[in-house]
Amino acid sequence: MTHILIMVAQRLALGLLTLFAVSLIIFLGVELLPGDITQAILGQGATPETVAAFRRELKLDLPPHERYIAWLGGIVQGDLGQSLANKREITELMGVRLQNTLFLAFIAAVISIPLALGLGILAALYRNSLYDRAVNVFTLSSISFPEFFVAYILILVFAVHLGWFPSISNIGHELGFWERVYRTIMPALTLTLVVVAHMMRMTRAAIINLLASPYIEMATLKGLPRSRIIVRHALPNALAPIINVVVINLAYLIVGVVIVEVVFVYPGLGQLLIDAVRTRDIPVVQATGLVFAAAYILLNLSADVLSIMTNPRLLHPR
Amino acid sequence: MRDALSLLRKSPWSARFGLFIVFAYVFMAVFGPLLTPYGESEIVGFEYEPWGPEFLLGTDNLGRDMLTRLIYGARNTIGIAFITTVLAFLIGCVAGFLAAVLGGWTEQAISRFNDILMAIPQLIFALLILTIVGTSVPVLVVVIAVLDSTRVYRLARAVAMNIVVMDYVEVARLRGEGLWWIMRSEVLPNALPPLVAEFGLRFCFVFLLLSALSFLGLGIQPPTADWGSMVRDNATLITFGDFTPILPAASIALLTIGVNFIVDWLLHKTSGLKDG
Amino acid sequence: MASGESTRGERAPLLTMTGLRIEGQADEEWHEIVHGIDVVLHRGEVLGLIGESGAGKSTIGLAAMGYARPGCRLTGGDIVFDGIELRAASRGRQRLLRGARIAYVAQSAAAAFNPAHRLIDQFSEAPVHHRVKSRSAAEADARDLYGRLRLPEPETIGYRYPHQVSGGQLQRAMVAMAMACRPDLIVFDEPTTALDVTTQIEVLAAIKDVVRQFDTAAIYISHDLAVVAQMADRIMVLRHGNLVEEGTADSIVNRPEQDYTQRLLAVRTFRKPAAEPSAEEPLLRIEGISARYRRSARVLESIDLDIGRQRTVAIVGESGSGKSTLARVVTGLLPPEEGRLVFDGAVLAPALARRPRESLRRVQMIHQMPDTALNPRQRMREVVGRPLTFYSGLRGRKRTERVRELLQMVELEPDAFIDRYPGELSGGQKQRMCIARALAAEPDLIICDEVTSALDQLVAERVLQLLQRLQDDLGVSYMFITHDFATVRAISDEIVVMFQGRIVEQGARNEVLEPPHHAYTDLLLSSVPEMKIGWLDRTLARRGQGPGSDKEGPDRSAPPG
Amino acid sequence: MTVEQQLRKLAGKSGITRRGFMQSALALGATTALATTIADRAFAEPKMGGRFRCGLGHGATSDSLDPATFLDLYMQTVNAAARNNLTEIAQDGSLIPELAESIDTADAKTWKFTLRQGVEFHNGKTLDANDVIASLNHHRGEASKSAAKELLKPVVEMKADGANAVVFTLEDGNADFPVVLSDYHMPIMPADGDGVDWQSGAGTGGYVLESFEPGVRTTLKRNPNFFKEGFGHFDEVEVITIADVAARTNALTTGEIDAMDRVDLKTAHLLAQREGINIVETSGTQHFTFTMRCDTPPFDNVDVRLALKHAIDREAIVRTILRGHGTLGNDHPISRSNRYHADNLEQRAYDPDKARHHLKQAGMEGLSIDLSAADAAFAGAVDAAVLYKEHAAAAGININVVREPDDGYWSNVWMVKPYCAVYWGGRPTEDWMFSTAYAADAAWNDSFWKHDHFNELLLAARSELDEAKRRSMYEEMQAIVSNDGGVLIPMFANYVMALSDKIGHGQMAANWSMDGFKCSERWWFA
Repeated sequence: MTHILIMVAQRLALGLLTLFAVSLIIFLGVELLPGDITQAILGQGATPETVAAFRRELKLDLPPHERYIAWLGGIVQGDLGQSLANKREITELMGVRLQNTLFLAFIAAVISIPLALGLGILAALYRNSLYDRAVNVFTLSSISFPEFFVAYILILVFAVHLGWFPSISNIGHELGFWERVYRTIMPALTLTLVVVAHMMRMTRAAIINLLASPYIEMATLKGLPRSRIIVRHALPNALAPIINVVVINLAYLIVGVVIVEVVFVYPGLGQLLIDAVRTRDIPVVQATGLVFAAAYILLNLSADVLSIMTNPRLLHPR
Repeated sequence: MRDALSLLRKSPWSARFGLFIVFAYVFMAVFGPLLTPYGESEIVGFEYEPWGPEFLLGTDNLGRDMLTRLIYGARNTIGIAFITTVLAFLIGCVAGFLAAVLGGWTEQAISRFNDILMAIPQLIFALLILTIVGTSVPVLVVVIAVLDSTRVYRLARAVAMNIVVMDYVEVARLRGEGLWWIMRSEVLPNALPPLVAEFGLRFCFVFLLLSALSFLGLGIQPPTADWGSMVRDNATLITFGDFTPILPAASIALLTIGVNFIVDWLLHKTSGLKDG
Repeated sequence: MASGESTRGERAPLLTMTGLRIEGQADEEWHEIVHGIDVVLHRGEVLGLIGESGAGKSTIGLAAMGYARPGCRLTGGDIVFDGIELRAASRGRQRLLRGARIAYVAQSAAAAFNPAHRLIDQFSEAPVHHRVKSRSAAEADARDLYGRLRLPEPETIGYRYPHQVSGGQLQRAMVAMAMACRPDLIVFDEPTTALDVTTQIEVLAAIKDVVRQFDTAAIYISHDLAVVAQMADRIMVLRHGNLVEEGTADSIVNRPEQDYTQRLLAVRTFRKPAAEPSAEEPLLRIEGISARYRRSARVLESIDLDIGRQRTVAIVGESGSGKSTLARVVTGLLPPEEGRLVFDGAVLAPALARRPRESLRRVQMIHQMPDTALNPRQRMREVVGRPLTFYSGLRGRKRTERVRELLQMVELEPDAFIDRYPGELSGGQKQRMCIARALAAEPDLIICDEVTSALDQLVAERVLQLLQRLQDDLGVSYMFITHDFATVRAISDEIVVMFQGRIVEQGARNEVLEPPHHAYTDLLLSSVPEMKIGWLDRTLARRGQGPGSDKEGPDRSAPPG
Repeated sequence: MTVEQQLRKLAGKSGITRRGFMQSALALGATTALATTIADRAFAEPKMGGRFRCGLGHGATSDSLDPATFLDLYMQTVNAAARNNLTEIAQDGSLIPELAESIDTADAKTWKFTLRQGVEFHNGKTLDANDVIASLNHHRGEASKSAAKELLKPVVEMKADGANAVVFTLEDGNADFPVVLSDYHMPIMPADGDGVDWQSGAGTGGYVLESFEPGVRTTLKRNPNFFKEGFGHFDEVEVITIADVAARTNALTTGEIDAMDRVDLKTAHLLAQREGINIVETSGTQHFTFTMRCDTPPFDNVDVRLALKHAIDREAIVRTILRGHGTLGNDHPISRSNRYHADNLEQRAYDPDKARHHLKQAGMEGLSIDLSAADAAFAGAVDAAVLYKEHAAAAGININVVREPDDGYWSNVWMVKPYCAVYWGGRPTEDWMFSTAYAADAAWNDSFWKHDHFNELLLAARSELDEAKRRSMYEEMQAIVSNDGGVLIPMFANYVMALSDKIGHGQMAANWSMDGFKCSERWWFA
């Protein structure tokens, strides 16, 4: 087991390093943005003195590297700092948004992952059947439509015409779990349509790829039924690519849902990020970017670990 | 040429359909100005005129001919998506091949840098750069290409890794061939099939990303016709059951489906797996 | 399933295939690859199928299970197994037979075992699924069979994953797995081709043993007539999907009627005439070379050897003996840890990148697999022409002229071949192209790394003859790496026997091949199957061991002697 | 991005529009009124109760309750629900006292505001003069970063006159001073030590702040101690940010919200046909301009300016860009709802011949110029520029539309490029408007226009007390701007909202969207 722990530790260290580099790049990026928060907040009416006073107040007059180091120091101590725009604690500001984003990702994942894997396995099982072709065309179409278009169509059908679901996900912390789920269904469904195709196709491809392996032929020649061959012989070996594609899509569900947030007025992290970039609220951009990057790195890390766990060569060395 | 024709004869209906779609679009994109009755942003009538003999698909919110805009949209959107994808592949493939051929520290350095780029959410990246430099077509192309090249890099490196262990690459190394030769003459031609398939897919993604950016107001800017912003401009109409915004979205979808059909076929051909 | 036992003695054949026709798909078109073959197999009988690649032997073997690989289809003939017409049988019916009454042993156990499951789980799968045995009974049976097949630690080896077990052991474990349901028929599809000779003999012994013990009928497929002759009662010689000749093993080996069979038997009778040892300064001097791959143990330990001008030095050894590593050191791909190379009197830079183009030109290499050694996207014009441009700056018409000369030199018609892609060539033609490419550089030394092992025997022989003629004409030296003693016998002037990174014996060809041998050399030599009926039994008897052993080959920790 | 905000800020500076404000403080409340409410609902008797959900196209995570930072309709609406000013613009456009009870001045230089008695803040504190002073001081002083700083600059001194009165002393006389105090940046909040407590959101308004999630939504509940009679009918108010106009429209049609602002003009007519939805629009001082720099050739030539002014088809622009939800502009910034609008000034029409004539006059036939635009300038600015280009072509003028990046538009294009599109929220008074952007020394004189006679008139009018003289001065100034100025003003844009028909309301104030952002206070469920 120790070698696995070492591998995990190595990846973790690499992840932290990546995170550091990401924070640096984001910081520099925000530094390069034209204008700063004082201008964004004070507007054209700002006199040079007020801008200077404001910048002093926000410690923006310090050289960039000092600000970065101070910020990094805070992070290490678990302090994300305050929003420059409204002086709120970023942890508090982001906490709710992160929760919402994760909730949406969770609901979408709960719907889409079993669906995608199931469809993918069935498609591999009944390769080239009518079912396979139908699913293929359907999923292809669903990724071919732009996300916002899918969202609008869903709204038109389910909210405007049928009236089953609300057209905006006006969720708040006072809502009960099922009420939250109810209000999250529409964005989750949109995301599901977007990610299912990718995952399903990869599952199908990964399994079909293995069907040419000699051990699958061997299993066939042992007289095993097709379903058992797929589930017991192909699937375990296809897990690594499947895990990878699932993780990529999970990352997408967390990081890439801004459009869905906009259309369904879902208060997630993406919207927070866009707002923060607009106002040049550097600490918020930094913190949000870091959370996104961390999510990505963490997910990749878990994909790596899971791949190791499902690979007997690594799990049981000679 | 004969090979291509015989290949085509043996292709399944889906691939032929895809090829037909793609050729039709390319034809439209190339010969757009000759096909359209009006200019790209020429105001020819009143706003939202219905479908009719004068304006086959009606007019848009400014009274421009919808059909004309659609055709120009094909030209602009496909053109930009194509250039972007080519650039992304150029960057991704060169980096990926370099990493695979050189190995060692070079590979580590490029791969780690790629990891970092991938860890930064695409959206932040696009947002930051488009805000810093301003939204113009060249910037858009470069930004999306760089973002996309990280994905291309992964594939290119993986594919090239399988090629550089081949004996013929070793032969070239033993002969004393330079890096460039190995990348261009030994690796590239053999990496082409999966890369071409990926090209199709990435082209679609770029295409969708462009429309997504347009939707967020960061994409191709008006009055240039592009399908993404055409959808957005008219999105509220969907609520009222109007067809207009569906046309460009359907155009996007149709092309994506067409390309994917071809990709599926290519992948099927190159995977060596014969369906029994 | 003891049906084999109970019905023994009946004369009704276990399996009959009549007028078997099989088509294969190429370029999305179907071509017939087996043209009406009749096969009859009785209970307890071992039928050998022999032929070169493309003969259709594996396809026929699989057809005996009613199975066609993806890209193949059974188009004609009847396949009757114990009264059941397999082609007409439903999928479910076929599944009932497969694994239970007909089992299959694949060429590469490493590939045919599912890497995700333990050996014993894969063993138990068929008996449990076919309700022959309970899970625990199946596991007990597995341990018993592992013991019979002389696998080490039979009680526990089944609980390992495939990658934790060596190739020869895996192959035996697969034989055990095939026996799990005590089938009436086992199809052995080249079960030892991927193994070293010393390992091969063990596996052959194990197979022979269990087949005898359980009185199982078998179809034994191989391209090596010497091997089949040891295993089969009856042999069918196949070529291009047609039957060439059929007969008892004895009659095929000793009284072949067809010309093709005779050629197969006569293969590797070619011998290079013995050359006088020359006194002049050797072309390449390998002095005290030690090498290792990054972070691994040493794979080469103080190698000293000379290669004279216009001489062929054969480096012989089993997989893992370091012979290919030595080639990498000589070419500069792997800079050695210690020692140096002296080429034509001058010290060679250890690393490839440091060697001047001229010294690269003078040492060329021909690889084992012509498939992977030719860039599939380059025409032969470019493949052979590139070194001309690269080393000599030849271009245009001059270059084409020279390419044509080179093609002629390797006995390929220039007009027909110059614009072909590798995919349009046969294995032997590809290897000739590789030779032409090496010659284009006008080298002094050519390293031949198992150049014939991927080729069919008849083709291999002609390639060896070509290489010999080229040496005579051009005066090049060969460093000839191989595990195949037949090749060694044919072409070498000197022989170097390697074992675990060391040279255990070296000398002129006759010295090494004639007894007395070094013990390891002896083991290697005696493990090479001979084209004689009963060779296997005699050899095993001489070694004083039963069929199979708990070790693979010699003790790996130290060279014997 | 930032652009839009910068732009909104710009509008914010403008504060309120007003229709007919009597110069004399004594005449407060008695003004002429123009009917600007287009949707004329039966004014049913207000009822109490219900949860009012209002979806607005503004709002960002960076929003804060600090009135010094208010940018847009979102915080304006929240603020108006929770807090009050000393004065307010009533629904009919008149200026009335809000927290003030009476306003007195002798010379328009010293102003005494007497406060209402017994008004309580949400936190239980009783309103007094200190709160007023603290709230206004929040915007004053060196360190202030308030957008209202400039507005309060003329205040030389501000002191309490007992607990219930505040006396302001101004630099110069300004009869419009009470209008300034109705600006949304200047709500009265409870004093807290040296400063003011803006963090809690406590005010004197009709609703108590319950939760504030910037960029998402704000919830408020009824203030039982509200001092205004007949206002604040809802039990609860929820102000939701819905930036995407399609989402806003969907939310309204599916009943997720009761009212929305910024209706998509393209589909307004379709929305109006929906069962249970009413479109409401008001016309104010919001106007869009193409501004030329008069210090840069060729715009330093008045004939060029006139040629360009004649080369635009304003009716087509209003029809296409505003889809009819607006009125024609006449190249001066005074709207029809302003008190001294020059009704008799002839409306400038699209006349390519005249444009040619002026070009010839200037000796610049075949003029070719760049026009910078971005949707950051105003929604549809680029489309408007493209339309203008087509119009001008007929006059032989080649306008090359340069699409500028949205971001940085206000720093990199506005007041930099010689010809660009600009958004103005307008000003409630003629003096405020002219001295902000047309006076030679004005900070935002974005046309860099210097007209001596105009400047003299501006000064004179400010101190002129005779009504008729003042009117003639302002009318003359409008004519000067229109004929000589560097600003082409093709249109005034309406505020267009959509309401569920369950919402009852009185006359709709025109000074800002959403009933002067006092929808929560003024509306009810019918």
